[in-house]
Amino acid sequence: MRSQITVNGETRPWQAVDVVRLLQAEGLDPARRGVAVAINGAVVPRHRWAETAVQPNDLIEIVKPFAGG
Amino acid sequence: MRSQITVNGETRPWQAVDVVRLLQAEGLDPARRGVAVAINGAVVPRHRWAETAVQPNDLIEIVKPFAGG
Amino acid sequence: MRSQITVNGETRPWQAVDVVRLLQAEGLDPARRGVAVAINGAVVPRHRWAETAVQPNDLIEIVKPFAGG
Amino acid sequence: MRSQITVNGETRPWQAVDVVRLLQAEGLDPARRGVAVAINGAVVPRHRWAETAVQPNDLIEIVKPFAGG
Amino acid sequence: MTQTYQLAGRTFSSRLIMGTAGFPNQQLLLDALAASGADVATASIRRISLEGYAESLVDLLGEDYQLLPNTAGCETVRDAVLTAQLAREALETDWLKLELIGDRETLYPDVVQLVEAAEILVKDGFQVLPYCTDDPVVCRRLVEVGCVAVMPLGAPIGSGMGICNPTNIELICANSPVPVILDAGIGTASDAALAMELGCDAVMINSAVAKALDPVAMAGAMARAVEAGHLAHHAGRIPKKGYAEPSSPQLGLIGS
Amino acid sequence: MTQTYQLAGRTFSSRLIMGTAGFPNQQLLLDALAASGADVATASIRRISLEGYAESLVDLLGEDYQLLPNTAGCETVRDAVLTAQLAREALETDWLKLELIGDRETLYPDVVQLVEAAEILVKDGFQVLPYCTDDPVVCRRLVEVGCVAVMPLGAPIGSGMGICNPTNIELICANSPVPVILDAGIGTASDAALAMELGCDAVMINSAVAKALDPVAMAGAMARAVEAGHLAHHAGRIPKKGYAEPSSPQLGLIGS
Amino acid sequence: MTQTYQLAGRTFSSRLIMGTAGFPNQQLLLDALAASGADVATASIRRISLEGYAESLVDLLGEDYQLLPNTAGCETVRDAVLTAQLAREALETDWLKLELIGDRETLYPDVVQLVEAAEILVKDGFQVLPYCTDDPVVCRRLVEVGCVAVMPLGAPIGSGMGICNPTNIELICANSPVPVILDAGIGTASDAALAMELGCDAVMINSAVAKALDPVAMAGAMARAVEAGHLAHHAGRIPKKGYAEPSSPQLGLIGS
Amino acid sequence: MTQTYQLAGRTFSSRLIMGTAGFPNQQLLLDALAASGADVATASIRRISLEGYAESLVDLLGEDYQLLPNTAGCETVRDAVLTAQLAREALETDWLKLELIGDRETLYPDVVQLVEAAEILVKDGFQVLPYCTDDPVVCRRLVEVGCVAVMPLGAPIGSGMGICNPTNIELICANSPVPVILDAGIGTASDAALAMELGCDAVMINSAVAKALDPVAMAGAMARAVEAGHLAHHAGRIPKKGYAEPSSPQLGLIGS
Repeated sequence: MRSQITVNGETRPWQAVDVVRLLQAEGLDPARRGVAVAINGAVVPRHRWAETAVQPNDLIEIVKPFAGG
Repeated sequence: MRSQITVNGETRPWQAVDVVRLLQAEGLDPARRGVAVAINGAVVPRHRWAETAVQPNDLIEIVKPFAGG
Repeated sequence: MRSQITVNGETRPWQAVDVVRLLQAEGLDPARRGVAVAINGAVVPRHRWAETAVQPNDLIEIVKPFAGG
Repeated sequence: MRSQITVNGETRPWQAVDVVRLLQAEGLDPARRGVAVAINGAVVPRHRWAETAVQPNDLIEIVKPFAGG
Repeated sequence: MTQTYQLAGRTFSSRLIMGTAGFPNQQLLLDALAASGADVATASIRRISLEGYAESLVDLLGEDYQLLPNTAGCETVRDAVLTAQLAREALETDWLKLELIGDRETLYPDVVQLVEAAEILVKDGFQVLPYCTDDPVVCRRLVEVGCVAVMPLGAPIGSGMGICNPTNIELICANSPVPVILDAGIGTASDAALAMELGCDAVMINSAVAKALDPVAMAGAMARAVEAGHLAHHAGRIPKKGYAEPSSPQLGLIGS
Repeated sequence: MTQTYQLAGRTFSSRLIMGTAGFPNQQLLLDALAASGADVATASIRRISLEGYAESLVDLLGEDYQLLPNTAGCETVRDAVLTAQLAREALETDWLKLELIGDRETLYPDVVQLVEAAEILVKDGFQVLPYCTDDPVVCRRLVEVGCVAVMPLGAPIGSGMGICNPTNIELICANSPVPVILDAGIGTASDAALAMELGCDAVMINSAVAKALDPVAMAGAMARAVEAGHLAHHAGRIPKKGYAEPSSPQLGLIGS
Repeated sequence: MTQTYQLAGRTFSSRLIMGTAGFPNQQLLLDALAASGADVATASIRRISLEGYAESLVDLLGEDYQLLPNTAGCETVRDAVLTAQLAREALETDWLKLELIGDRETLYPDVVQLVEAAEILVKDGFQVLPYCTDDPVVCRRLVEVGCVAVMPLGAPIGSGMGICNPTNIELICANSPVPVILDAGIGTASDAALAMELGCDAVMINSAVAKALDPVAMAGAMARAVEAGHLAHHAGRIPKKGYAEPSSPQLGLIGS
Repeated sequence: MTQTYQLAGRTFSSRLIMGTAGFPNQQLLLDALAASGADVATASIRRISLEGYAESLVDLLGEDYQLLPNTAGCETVRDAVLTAQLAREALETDWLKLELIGDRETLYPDVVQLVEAAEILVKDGFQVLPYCTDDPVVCRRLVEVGCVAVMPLGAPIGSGMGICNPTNIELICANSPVPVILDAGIGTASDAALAMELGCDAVMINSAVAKALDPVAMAGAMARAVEAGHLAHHAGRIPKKGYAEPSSPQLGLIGS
């Protein structure tokens, strides 16, 4: 069976990409302010996105700020 | 035009009767406890019912106690 | 016995004066703003002070505004 | 220097006694209801008082119920 | 255990006065009255109607309770006075709960007309118990014209809001030479207890019992609450403090 | 007339738990306890002193009341646990009112240590009744670790302020699988009635009775108030409305 | 930012009416009045005394403020009417804050005499603003006899208790065809804000400012509070709910 | 006119912290923020969604306001910590409003987990502002682990009930070495003024403004109310008295 990853709770087929590519694949602009990424419960700082490879079975969270109280 | 009286806000043709008869005509038992009568704003004590004649145009109130707060 | 008048609750010997003179006798400046006078329960308007004679036994109130709530 | 014990926060010279004797030495009746004893933070059940020897440097608490809220 | 009190020259043991209106049925009315332990029950005076209840309120309660007729709904001195006189004739009592409504929305009394009507009825020989606002000056005026008690409202009739202004009720009680009966607004037991704690001599309750899901249980609750509040008032409560005060002894803690 | 209730597997008829501290003298303590009708009375555990009361609290109350020892004054888990174990030994009961004081000014509990100590003592076989804040989440945690009841405070101990936050007490009662006993803050009878109306299963009172001018009368007041509030809670009170609703019939007024 | 309002035919921007009595000194009075932003200031009428303040209140405030003389302390219709007429003469204004005291302890008005005096003074050409109880029926009567505003009390004068019965004040505001000015009882800023939120058109304050440790700061606080309450009243507040409602979005939590 | 205050080493002039959620539209959010005069605005952190708002909150508010991200909705220490770390990365700020929800009905915090998470995040370099209960002991614990402020709740989030327990808020303020920010429960302006009068350093508001019929007017009301309450707190209010105290002079009445 093919490897998968989970992005914001949804499974995706795994591909050998770094975080920048992943965001692009998700239709997001990596240059955009306010976006943050965590892989397997650890934050990946923006300056390490390009050098961080997505591994099979990674649990990935991609977040941004919304209105809040 | 014939003379009238008003009993509890409703008009009735006047008849030459005393209060006892009036109550009977209204279907009430004059012996019953708790009934009181006023004619033209003045109470007619029970012991004077028999001697009190109803006059044309009299405004008559016939009351009794009800539940209240 | 000599006639008297009462000014603000204190008795004074009566003298044949008008209200202007009375105020002066009380050490007050009749031209001063804010003073009002009543004799025997009726206000004497400022413009009638000069023509209003003080009578024996008059009850006179001389008031002015103070701080209030 | 002689060994000591602490009873309810007060130091006493140590003596080779069991808990029953200790209570008696403190002027208490070991048969009396409502008394409890702890040595070095551990409760000594009443049925073990006779067999429990007081050791040098023991921290001893002797308590009973009082009025309370 | 609570002392008796005097009202219009009569002595009563219960400090709860019950209204009789709005109960689901007659049996619940009777059971709730019994559970309340009340000695006095109120009645209204209305035009007789042929379809009217077979049984008269006098026959139903007259033997067991001091009936207290009211002038509920009257909006003029004239109507209140005539209703009072008819009530006296119908119920053979000179006791009267005087109501003179000034506003149909709030059912608040019109105190100006109230004082006027009270004066007339006192002169006419009535024992007047006026339903009034929680205004200490109005209460004093009502006593001056000869009322045998005052019945200040805690909140709008039937609102169940309790006592909106405890300060005023306490002021009235502290200065009244006649019994103060808290009338209107009681919603539940703690409201009745509070009324008595403020110094009221009695509490008048109707809707809170009649409209409760279980009127008999609520009547029992009110009976206890009135006793509780009366006892507490005389027991001398502890003051309210902004800080804590330990109850258990502070010395002799282990390890200290 | 009020139903019995279960506490730690025992059935009681009175929903009033009495503290025993601070009474003017022993006779007033005994008389007030009798007047209160309480089945449960609290005790503290302190170092014995040779000058101590001749008579022991166990001899005085042990036969007639379920004694509930507390850990009043303890500020650490260690002291609270040892005091609890000594109490069990001294009073031969596994019941415990767990107090873990976090602040000497307010005598408020330290809820973090409280949960920790409760867990230890439950595992050690105690029936733990924790004195806690009016925090619904803390109460739930205390139940999760096995407490047989929760005792949220109404106001600071001995303050007589009553129930500062009825909303929280009502929330706790609405969701608690174990009995909720209002503890601390009660000043007078209406406070106790309110606690029960909010849904509490029982009320714990000490200073309000012991420090009243007449402790016996106040004890009687509290007994009635607790019954009144309990009955009222189950009787289904009328809703609070912002407007009036006449009790007497609106039709049939004279002159209308 | 808050709308102006009409009082007796004049338009004002500030909804705060200031009393002038009891300030530590004249400079603090002037500074506090300035900080309050008030357009209207009250005055009392008293017998002149030779030792009286050198400077007259008219000279001091007459140019900058609409002076509103009162009949404070009067206990009879006769004294109130004469005092009003003297005030009109002395201050050259037909504005009058009518006070008719019924009780020296509470300083509550005697509403029966108040209505009588108001009717006389309205016929005599005065713009009558009566200090009255929080009785909606009395307020309606005062409007019927021609008063240009009503000034119900929030609590006893100088007590600082705030608004003892918000329900009544809200009822009065909801039904009044003339401006409602909350008078007496205000203790601090939140009381003034509440008065406006209940629907009052203005608030009258004296002791809360004059007797504060820092009258000028408190005057500034009251100015803001009155604006805040007025804005809030018209902004349409959220309803009070017995439960929570999350503000932050509930979806999209991590790990969900 | 109100003094500035320090929060996490920064100085602010406005003592109002605004939430940004639940406004009818973005323009009303911006206008209300402007009307509120707030310097600090909160944000939540959620999973990005492709349909998400075109414009980011950072772009919208980042220039003009100190953004304060929260961990709203988190129910475990683990989720709260990770959400906090993502927030720091996304908003480039180490400020954090720490929320750890213990009950979805009341949205009350789980104070046991809250203290634990606060300790972790402080060690990780965050400026932690915890949303907590009105428990003075918990607030002290949160300060002991290094929180830069405490944010006790006045009532359940979004309930608009105001401040359910002013006694506790006052106790917390009296003893706190760090700023106290009243969070949750504010319904209208007088609630915000009261919070400041009790001694709070600031007030956090969201629903009361966002869900008002006119959010911009309510924002202006809150701005004034916070200033009013702050000024009043420092002006030294008059004490509350149970009796009246005349403001106008008592001597010199006519006819006396």
